[in-house]
Amino acid sequence: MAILEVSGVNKTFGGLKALTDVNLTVEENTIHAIIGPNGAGKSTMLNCMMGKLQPDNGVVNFDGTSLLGGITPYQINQLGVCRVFQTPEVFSDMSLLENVMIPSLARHDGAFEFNGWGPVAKRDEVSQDAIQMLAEVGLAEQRNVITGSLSRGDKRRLEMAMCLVQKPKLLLLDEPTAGMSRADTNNTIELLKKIGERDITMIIIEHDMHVVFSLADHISVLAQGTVIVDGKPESIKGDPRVIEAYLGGELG
Amino acid sequence: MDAILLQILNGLDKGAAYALIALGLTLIFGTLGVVNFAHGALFMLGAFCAVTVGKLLKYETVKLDPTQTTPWGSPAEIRTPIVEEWFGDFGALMIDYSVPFSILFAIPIMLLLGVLMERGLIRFFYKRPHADQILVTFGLAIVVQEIIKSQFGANPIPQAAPALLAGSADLGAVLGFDPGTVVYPYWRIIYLLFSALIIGIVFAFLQFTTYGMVVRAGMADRETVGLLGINIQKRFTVVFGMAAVVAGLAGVMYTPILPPDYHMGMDFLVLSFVVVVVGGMGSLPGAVAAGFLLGILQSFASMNEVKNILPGIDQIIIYLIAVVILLVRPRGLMGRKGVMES
Amino acid sequence: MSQKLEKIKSPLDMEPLTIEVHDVEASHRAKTARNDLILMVVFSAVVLGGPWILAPFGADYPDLLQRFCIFGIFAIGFNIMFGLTGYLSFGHAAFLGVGSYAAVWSFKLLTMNAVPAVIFGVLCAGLFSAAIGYISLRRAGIYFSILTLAFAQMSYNLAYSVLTPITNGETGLQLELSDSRMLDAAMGIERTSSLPVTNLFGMKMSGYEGFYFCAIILIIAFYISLRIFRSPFGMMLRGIKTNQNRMAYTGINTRPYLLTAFVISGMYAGLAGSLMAVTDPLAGAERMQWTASGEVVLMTILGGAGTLIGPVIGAGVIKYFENIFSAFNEDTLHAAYSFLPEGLADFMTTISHPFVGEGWHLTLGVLFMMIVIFLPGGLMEGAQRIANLFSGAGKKSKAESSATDTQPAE
Amino acid sequence: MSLFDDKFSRRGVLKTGLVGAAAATAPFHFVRGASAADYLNMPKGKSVTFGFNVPQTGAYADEGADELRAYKLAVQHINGEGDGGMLNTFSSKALKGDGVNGKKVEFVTGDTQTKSDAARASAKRMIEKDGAIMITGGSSSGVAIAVQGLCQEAGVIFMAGLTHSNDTTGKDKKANGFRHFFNTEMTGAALAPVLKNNFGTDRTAYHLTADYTWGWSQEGSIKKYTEKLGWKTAAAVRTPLGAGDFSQYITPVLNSGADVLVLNHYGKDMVNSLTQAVQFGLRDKQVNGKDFAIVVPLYSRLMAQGAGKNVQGIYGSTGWHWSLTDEGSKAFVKSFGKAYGFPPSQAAHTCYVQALLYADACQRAGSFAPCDVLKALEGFKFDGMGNGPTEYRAEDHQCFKDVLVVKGKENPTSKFDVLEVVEVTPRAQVEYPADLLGGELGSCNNGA
Repeated sequence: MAILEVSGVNKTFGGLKALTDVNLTVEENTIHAIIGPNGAGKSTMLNCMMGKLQPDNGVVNFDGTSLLGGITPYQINQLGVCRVFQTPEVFSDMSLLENVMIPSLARHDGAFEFNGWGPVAKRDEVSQDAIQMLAEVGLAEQRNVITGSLSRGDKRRLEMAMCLVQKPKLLLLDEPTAGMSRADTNNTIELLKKIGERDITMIIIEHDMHVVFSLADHISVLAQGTVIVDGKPESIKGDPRVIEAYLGGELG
Repeated sequence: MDAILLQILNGLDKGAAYALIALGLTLIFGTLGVVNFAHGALFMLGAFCAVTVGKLLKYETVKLDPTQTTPWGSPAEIRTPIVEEWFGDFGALMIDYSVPFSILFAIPIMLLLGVLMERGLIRFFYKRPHADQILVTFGLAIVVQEIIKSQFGANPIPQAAPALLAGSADLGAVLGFDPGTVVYPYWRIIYLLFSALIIGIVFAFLQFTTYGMVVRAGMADRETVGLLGINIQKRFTVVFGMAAVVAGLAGVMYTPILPPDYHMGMDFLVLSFVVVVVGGMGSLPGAVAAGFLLGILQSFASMNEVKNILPGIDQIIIYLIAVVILLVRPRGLMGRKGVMES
Repeated sequence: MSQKLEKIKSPLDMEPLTIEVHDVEASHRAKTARNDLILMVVFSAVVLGGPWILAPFGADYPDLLQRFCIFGIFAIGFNIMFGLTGYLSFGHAAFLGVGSYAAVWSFKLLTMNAVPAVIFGVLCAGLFSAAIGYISLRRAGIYFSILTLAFAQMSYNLAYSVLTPITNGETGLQLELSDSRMLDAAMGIERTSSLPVTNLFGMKMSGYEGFYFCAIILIIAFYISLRIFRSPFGMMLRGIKTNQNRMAYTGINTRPYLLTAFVISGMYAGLAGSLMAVTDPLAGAERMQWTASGEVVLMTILGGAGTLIGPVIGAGVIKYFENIFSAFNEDTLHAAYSFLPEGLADFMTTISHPFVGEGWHLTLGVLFMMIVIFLPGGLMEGAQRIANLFSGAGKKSKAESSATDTQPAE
Repeated sequence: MSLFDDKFSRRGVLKTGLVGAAAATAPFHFVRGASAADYLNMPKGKSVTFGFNVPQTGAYADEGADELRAYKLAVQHINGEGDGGMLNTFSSKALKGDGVNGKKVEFVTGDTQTKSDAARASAKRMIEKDGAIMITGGSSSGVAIAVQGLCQEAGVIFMAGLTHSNDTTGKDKKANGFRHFFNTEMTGAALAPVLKNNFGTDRTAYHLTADYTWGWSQEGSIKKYTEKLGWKTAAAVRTPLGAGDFSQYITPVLNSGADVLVLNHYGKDMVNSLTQAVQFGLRDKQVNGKDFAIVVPLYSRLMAQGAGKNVQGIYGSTGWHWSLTDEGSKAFVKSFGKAYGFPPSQAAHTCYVQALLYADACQRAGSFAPCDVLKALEGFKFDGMGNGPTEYRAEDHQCFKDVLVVKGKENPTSKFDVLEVVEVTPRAQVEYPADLLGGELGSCNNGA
């Protein structure tokens, strides 16, 4: 069953066509990779899916609900979509635990709840979820460290924990291994595989073909603002259109 | 109709003062990323350059006249300005033209003060939060203000425009109205033209010199320019000095309109911030446009015809316009995205 | 998550987590709770002991003590907005003014009892801040600051002039013999030829009684602020300050959080304003001027924005300067140095004279600059540094999550 | 029972367990307030403390500094230092130069900042901390009324400094408050005849009025008296306080057909609006075949200096001027000039006189108790203080004395020589019935 359907999406910026008739279907419980050369429109597409940008026309449906028409990022998140950013977006002045507790609270209490009296420390279900999630990404022992001092790789793992604690139906990952060492990249791949076993659908936007082919169940190739090829990894690997799009760029 | 024309002139004049201060504020904010609450103090310091020059020119020799006494019993004094003793009529002329004359002094002095301020204080705050910048520059403004107060007192000190320019021009005759209906003081017309000139020079500098190009690039994207290997520090210093000169000149030329006192900077500070924000943070044309727009709207709101319908509207018009513009245009008239929003 | 915490295994071949996690967490929580209790006890003791503690500083007279409490409340409230969310309101004085006007009207129309005045003041300020916040919070950053500033300046200008029938303009709203005081009249309280005084069920609200009333309200206000800091709500506000973008992608609707914080802090301002009226029943328009708003910003930053106790200290320092430093004149100064040899005393008088009396603004300006340059986190950072020096615990406290403790938010 | 009587309330504290901690600690403090004094801050030692509350920061700081100079001089004279100043010319000879009631006068100072709140805080400090028996000073009516109210509540005497609004001894008058300075009503009465003599009866006036209570009060009085002369009022426009640039209010005057501009502004507003009005050529204009005239109802010499040559030929009123030649004025100018090197302002004069009047009243009453002092001041007639025979009217605690009509001097000989006295309007001409301005004095309050 398709959890996300994108069809006929166009987006122009002042006459410049960023997306042209983009069609995409993401099946439930799969890892779907979107690849493409720089400037292919990957980020624009992600922003259109997350309510950050309004496409000129087209349909974006998540789990039967349209993500267009004034719906805001927080509402999309409440529907069960969570995004991990290319440059980690974390609460850098706060501890790791607090970083994960906030999304945990968002899941337990909804988009807004005024609870200004009871100490957050006594919300056991919230903090336990958070600690557990930190443990899963291997950061539990540093939970009281201020986040700003973390390495980039740790920040990204933290961000994943922040998404996972919400038990999202769909996880959007924007270049999850960008700027990581080989070892960190491999750790992340392991982690994502693990997550993949948890009934979470993932969309991964990635440059690193090693990551893509280690993880993806399905790949869409974006070039010049449109999906040029769409299929299983095996079929993508040898596709001449993809090679052409990357101008002979290395694949695999 | 003549009333409206006069109000437009008033508005342009008022706007010119707002625009000049806002221009400097925007230059500093746009290039250096610093919210400068001491900018009003620079305006005030400029005005006091004129006061100082005026005082120096009027420095008098004092001869005591023992034949006459003051009511409190000390001998009467006969005072003669030294420049008059030295230069005779030319000296008197210099005294008469002390305000325009002050410009020559104000430029190097304000430049120096600006550079000192940037090198000595502001540069340590480039990477600090805006709240810190506000607090430190506000503290500086108070210190500068109190020093001026201790030297010059709290009362306004009058600065006369040159006698030749003290009268009014009959613009009505020129523009086809009845003679005598549209008269406007020469000095205010000069102030307007002077402001236009300064604004023109600043824009030309930014537009046509390589220096200016770097500054403009810096306003657009500070990080990238820093990466280009350009000595951005030196340019920052010059920009700050330039902003100080603009504020200072605005102050010098304003003295015949508004007798300066130590507090005049604070009086203008809040208004000029409103102007900058309405124009859009970091936009120079925005700052100038907002200055004139608010000046003119304020003048119109002060007309009896308007006040009779909306009592007190002239008290709040600037703020009201600011609210409306910010609600309609989230980043002011010409603001860019992402500036000062977090 | 249905798994038990004890059974967690790290997926990344890290050391398996043990049951201790829970214990550590519990002890951490207990420690925070204990620290908070100590904080509350010490705070209350210091506030209630103010008249004795401040005696050596010459600040032990009721009016200044009241002012310390009132501006402490104002700054605590402001800190809930600015310190937690990072939204810098430049118009909080308007809420203080509204609270004052509302309280004085309550004295004029209803009763001289302080309780209705305070309730009325807080409610009015709450409504007013809800209206202004609803509009201003549509924008962020400096645009928000300017919107709040604009609303406050409009309130001030109108209160000074056109709204004189409600505010009594320049003179300030004050009690009159002819006020109706309906509730008092209904309770059969006779009118005298002198103005009645504000009271709390018969206890007059000026002098030390007024101070203790304000002090107890300050302690309650501080406690509420402490609860807010520790609550999920407070955590969300800090999240907004740190990364609003992430908040949005985390499913948090930030606007109502911000508005609630804004209204709470507006109500604090209204509380402070109504207490000003309770201890001294006069409400002047200049209470709403931008300089008054700026003052609370300075208090908060000076003490340490985002810290619990910093704003109270900042408020105390500024009010101390305003009331004590401004009162020095050459004679008192000379008297203060009288223990020194004659020549030295003269010299000291000469060099310190520009900084006191009419020069107290200069001292304040220099102080602001010094604090921001050397102690970016405000006075609380200074205190922290001194504490670290003594305990040698600098590294530890930095490594530990103490964002909820009284640590400067840098 | 009376809720407001504090003897009851003190017991009330102990009864009400409402404020646990406060109740436990409070009685300690009451020892201070509840001592055997008959009145608040009753002096016990060899000295008595006056509180001088003047603006030291803000727009009126220079005026405040001049007031403080005058107060220091007054204290010296009361204590028998210096040349005695006006004590030598004062009609009452009660003060002997040995302090008041045998006690040496000391003083404390405070900064009003020209804000009601700050002024009240500063006055409270002087009353509560420094034990001031009397508060005096101020340079604006808002502050005077606010501090007067405070002194009434606290139970000390308030001797107003420079305050010109009718309300101080009208709508907002208080038993414990006294004003020596004149008011807008007197300005109107004094100015009108001079205006008539110089400008005739067929004039149309245009008012620019500072948009707050004093401005309105001034506008009302001038309108009232000029309209009695037969003048018409073209318009009365309110201008925001501290507008800075008044051009948008001045240009409509140009073609309004009015031939007199009345600037109901004070302080910086007056300096700016007058400077700009002259700049727009209003002083040299001809309208309806008459010379256009500008009138500044309340002049302050200190402030007029800020307008420079623009004041020349402009009419207004003032409370006192150093060029007066009566004995009292001469004595004051002499001792002030000797001490500071320049002549005193009207603010200095009124403050100096207020301090002496208060000290004299205490001496005559033989007590510092506010209610005794009040009796000594009410209806007190005196002379030799620079304004001719003067009376503190019992009904409203307003001094009635001569008012000066002045004009900006055409050929000043020094920077202090800004104004020339055109006419000394006799007291009889500016008197008005006590009930004209409303208000209620209430009863005197001894505090404690």
